[in-house]
Amino acid sequence: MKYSYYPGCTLRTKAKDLDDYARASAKALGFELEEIENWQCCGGVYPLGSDEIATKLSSVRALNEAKEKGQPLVTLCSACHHVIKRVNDDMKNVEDIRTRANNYMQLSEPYMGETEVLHFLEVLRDKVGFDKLKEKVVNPLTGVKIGAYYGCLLLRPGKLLQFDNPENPTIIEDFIRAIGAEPVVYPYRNECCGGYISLKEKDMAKNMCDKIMDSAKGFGADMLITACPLCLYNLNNSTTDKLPVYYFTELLAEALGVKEEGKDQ
Amino acid sequence: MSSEKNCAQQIKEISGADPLKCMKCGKCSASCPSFNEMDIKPHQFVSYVANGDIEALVNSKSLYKCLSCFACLERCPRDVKPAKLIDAARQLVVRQRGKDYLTADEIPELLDEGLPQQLLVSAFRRYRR
Amino acid sequence: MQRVGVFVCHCGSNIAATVDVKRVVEAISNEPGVVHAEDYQYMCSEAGQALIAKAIKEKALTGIVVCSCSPRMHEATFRKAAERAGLNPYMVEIANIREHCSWIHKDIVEATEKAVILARAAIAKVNLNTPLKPGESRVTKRALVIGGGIAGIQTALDIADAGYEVDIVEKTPSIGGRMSQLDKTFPTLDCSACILTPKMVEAAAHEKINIYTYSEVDKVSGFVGDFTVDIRKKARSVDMDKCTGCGVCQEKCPSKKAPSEFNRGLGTRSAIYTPFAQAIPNVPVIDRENCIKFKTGKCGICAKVCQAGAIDYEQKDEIITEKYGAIVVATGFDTIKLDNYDEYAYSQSKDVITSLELERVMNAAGTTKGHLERLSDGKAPKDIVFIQCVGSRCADDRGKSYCSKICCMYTAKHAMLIRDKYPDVNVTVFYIDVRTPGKNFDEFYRRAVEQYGVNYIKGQVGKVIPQPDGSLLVQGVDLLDNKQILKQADMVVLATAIEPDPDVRKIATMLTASIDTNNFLTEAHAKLRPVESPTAGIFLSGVCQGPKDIPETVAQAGAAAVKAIGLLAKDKLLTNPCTAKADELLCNGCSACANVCPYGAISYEVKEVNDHGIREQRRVAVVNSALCQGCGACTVTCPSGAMDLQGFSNLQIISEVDAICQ
Amino acid sequence: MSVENQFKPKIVAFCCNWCSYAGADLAGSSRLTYPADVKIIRVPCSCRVNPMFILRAFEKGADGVIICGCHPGDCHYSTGNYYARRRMTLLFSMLDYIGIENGRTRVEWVSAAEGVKFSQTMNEFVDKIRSLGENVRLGDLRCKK
Repeated sequence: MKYSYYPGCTLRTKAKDLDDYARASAKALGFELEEIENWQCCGGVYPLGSDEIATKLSSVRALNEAKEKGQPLVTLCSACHHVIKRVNDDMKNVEDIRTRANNYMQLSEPYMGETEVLHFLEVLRDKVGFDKLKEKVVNPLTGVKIGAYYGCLLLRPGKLLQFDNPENPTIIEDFIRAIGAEPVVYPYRNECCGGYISLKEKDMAKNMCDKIMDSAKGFGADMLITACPLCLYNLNNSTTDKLPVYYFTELLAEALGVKEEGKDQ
Repeated sequence: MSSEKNCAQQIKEISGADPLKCMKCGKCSASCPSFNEMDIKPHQFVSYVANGDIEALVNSKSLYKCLSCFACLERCPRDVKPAKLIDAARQLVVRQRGKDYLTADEIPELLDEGLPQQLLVSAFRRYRR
Repeated sequence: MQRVGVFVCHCGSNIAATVDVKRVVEAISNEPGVVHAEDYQYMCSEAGQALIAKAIKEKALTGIVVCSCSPRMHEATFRKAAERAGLNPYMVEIANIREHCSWIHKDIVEATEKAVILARAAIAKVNLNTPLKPGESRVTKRALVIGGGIAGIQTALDIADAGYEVDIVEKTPSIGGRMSQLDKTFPTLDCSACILTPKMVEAAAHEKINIYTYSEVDKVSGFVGDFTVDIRKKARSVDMDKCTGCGVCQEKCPSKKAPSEFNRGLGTRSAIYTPFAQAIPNVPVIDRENCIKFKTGKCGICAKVCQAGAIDYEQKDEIITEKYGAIVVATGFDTIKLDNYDEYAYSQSKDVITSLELERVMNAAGTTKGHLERLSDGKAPKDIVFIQCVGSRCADDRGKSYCSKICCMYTAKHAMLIRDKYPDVNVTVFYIDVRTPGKNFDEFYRRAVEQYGVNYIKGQVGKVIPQPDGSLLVQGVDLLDNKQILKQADMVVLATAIEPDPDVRKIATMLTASIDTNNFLTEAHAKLRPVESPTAGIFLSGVCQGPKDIPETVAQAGAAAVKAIGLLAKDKLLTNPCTAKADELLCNGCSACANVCPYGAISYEVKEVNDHGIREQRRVAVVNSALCQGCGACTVTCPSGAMDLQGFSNLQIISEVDAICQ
Repeated sequence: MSVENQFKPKIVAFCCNWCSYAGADLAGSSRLTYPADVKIIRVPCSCRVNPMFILRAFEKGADGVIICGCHPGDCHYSTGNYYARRRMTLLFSMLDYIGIENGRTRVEWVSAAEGVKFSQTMNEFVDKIRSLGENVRLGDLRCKK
């Protein structure tokens, strides 16, 4: 199975790990991430005004390319996923945006939201299956207590993203179980890490991350995993005695025994 | 139409939210992780827009304290979308008044080793035209 | 051509404010057939009706049109008035110029124009009306009550006391319903069981009441006065005649892990069980899904210990067919599922419970024997937080759009009872509004605040955050203080929205009773006929019609009973004469009409017909007017146009179409 | 705004007595406005609506016809609305074929409790007919004034 893949700018630079380990793991699991050509930055933020079109076009281009290849579009970064999935929803359901975007793009055939947008975790859950993943694990992370950190972008708005129950998600916990470790459920796993505010309001972001770290530690987590480079950055800047934070793909690669391949890429 | 009313109308249009749906339960403010940092609280935002009291709103520091984490939007029982109202008000400020909250000159000072591109991109999108 | 009289009502200013009534009278005066036209302030008043009667007599009218409110409102009134004046009541047509015109249009020119057109359509129709005579149908002097909660029990008792036979069908193993699960009741703090159990016993002992528990309605046919109902008595696996209710089987049953429905899943019960000690009938049921004998074939302990030999593993569902004149729906409610409200940590913490679960915790016969304790560790709580409006008053599809009505009062009750019994426990209530309309209700709530020191905070809760030590952190807002609050709590109680019992939709479909988007049954008129369904012979009792508390439920149950008694007291009912009728000369006996008739009202007879001088035997359709309900499905199906509907004939409707498109 | 020049479509609405007519009454008592172009004809059930009535309406100059019945499963006569749905699907595709666009005909389920839906539906329908303009097909010229 081949998927169109949208890495996003951060995965090309600071979050190279997230990308490399994902590709290595995908290979081990028998599917391929085919990077789409000439992708552009998604903008990091779903456009704030419902009247904006220009800021949605890069997502539409990526979506249309996947459509032409007849493949679902896979993302890894929470922000890219959030933006692209919501733009796709607009293209599918909001007539005004669809018309204006298509008028601008002048595609050979108008894009109507046909592409299926999947987060890498959704591929694992819905396409590969966590049971299948479990079978492929060669180095189970037995005994490791891992807290899933979801953040906001993957979950909310729940109705549009349809990713998981936004108040009580289970997908990363199921993932943790599949790689042989023990999930630690703690209440702040879907609270905001501070997001973009950490650029100018560093203390605010630190406070938020402290709460998250304290909560996860209180419930006995040894480490946190996340899918978002910004969450990882913010959590690493928390002031309290912090837990190590990893990308979920790194642990996946480790469990599948392909961590070295991932590093070599 | 006074300009304040006009602005309130624009905020409603940009956000696609209807402040009249609000039943003043305060769930947005109960959910907000930035509540203590804000001078105008999320539930007040809604009534400020409903009442057309825009001047106070656009000068509020709350515009830059909202995390856009959508906790309020997710939990609002009346589908009012307070986060989108705040986003729209911020847009109004940067679009109309050219008051960017972040300038390129500031950037080098704010950078550090691990800072991901995503952060810069997001902040630019939110703070600037 | 008829001699038509037209009567235009002002309805005070309801019509006259937007419709130029005089202009309507003037405009229709020259319509074909119209020999009389006048307007009046209130046509439905005695004086208005007298005007109509006078005109019928003086002008020898053969048809009348009343331009007024909806026919659903006063068609019957005007028909009776016409009949008193010697006119066939079916020679009356109504032009609805209030609900369909004056109330929805603002422009007087436009509204007047429309009123004239609506009047013309009614005049065109009445010109083609023919006098109709209602038939008669019998009334079976027996009522069915669906649901055995307080609503159903009260309705059944009232009907039975009037001397009519009543059957109660209850789907669970015992009557009693939600009220049997409650501990105390507001605003008097009566013990719920103490006031309910005697009624249950009375119903069971009443010679006119027959109770089918563990039974469901399977099929309904017929119509007002003459319903035929199939009741499925589910296999109880216990012989009701032999069982003495000694309870040994339940004691000895080795399968004791089934969640107790009566205790809202907080405790367990055995596989053979009565839901609670005061159950009526006191005969257990084997829950086959949890019974070892049914699952593995081994066990059979209950049969061995039963001295009466009442256990019957072979028992099968039994269908009972019975006839009824009236049916009362009293299917009650349940609390909504909280899957969409995980921010309150209901699924994550045992110490977050619903108010109905709290009833089972507070009740002496409940899971904790009436001790207030945390379900996670059995410790006594020190701080309890109540959250109001969980799933009520929601604009999105997460919850319900309506106010559940009872929560403000039961929360005040819970808070008061806890403070009374455990003065050291702090009780906080997060509320949006406190709604206490009702006799002695606000006084009750104020007592909770003033006498018992319950801390009411105006504002909602955003999130309930379980702590590593097992306690809960409640993150809410105090809107009056404009502060976000983090409150430590040992227990959180959610005032969960109520919704009609999920089975009611199925039942409503069988009864062809209307139901709204929230699954509440619709009443025939929101104000004037609140306990009747628009479907004749179907009555509504209790929460199935809308949220209500116990006194309101009991009052409505009585009202529904009176309506049912009023029906059962009649020996004969007049049937709707607007039934289908086949033209023998056009019918070719194809059977298409019989195939679409939902009532089996059409049969075929071989008749001798005289077709333009040719006498021959033909197979033709015959409509049984006692069975026909007048839907008209057959009229459209008929390929030869032989079938027509009296009162809504093809020509009548076409004349209305013509008048509108003129 | 000139009222005189505005196109005033003729719209016939067939409403079943049990649900939709009551829904229209509720729209009225709730003062939910919709254009006066809509005129309602009461029928016992949506299944009473003979395709002939609809053809007649267009012949006599109607610009749109809408049929309202109880929601599927809620028919007072159990199955009437299903018959109506099947008949109208067939009829509307035939009408479309002869040039009476699909937008001019509509079937909608409105319960007795849905006054809001009734008025919304009528507003939408009138907007649609206004955008389609006058119906020129099937009209009997002798009927035109």
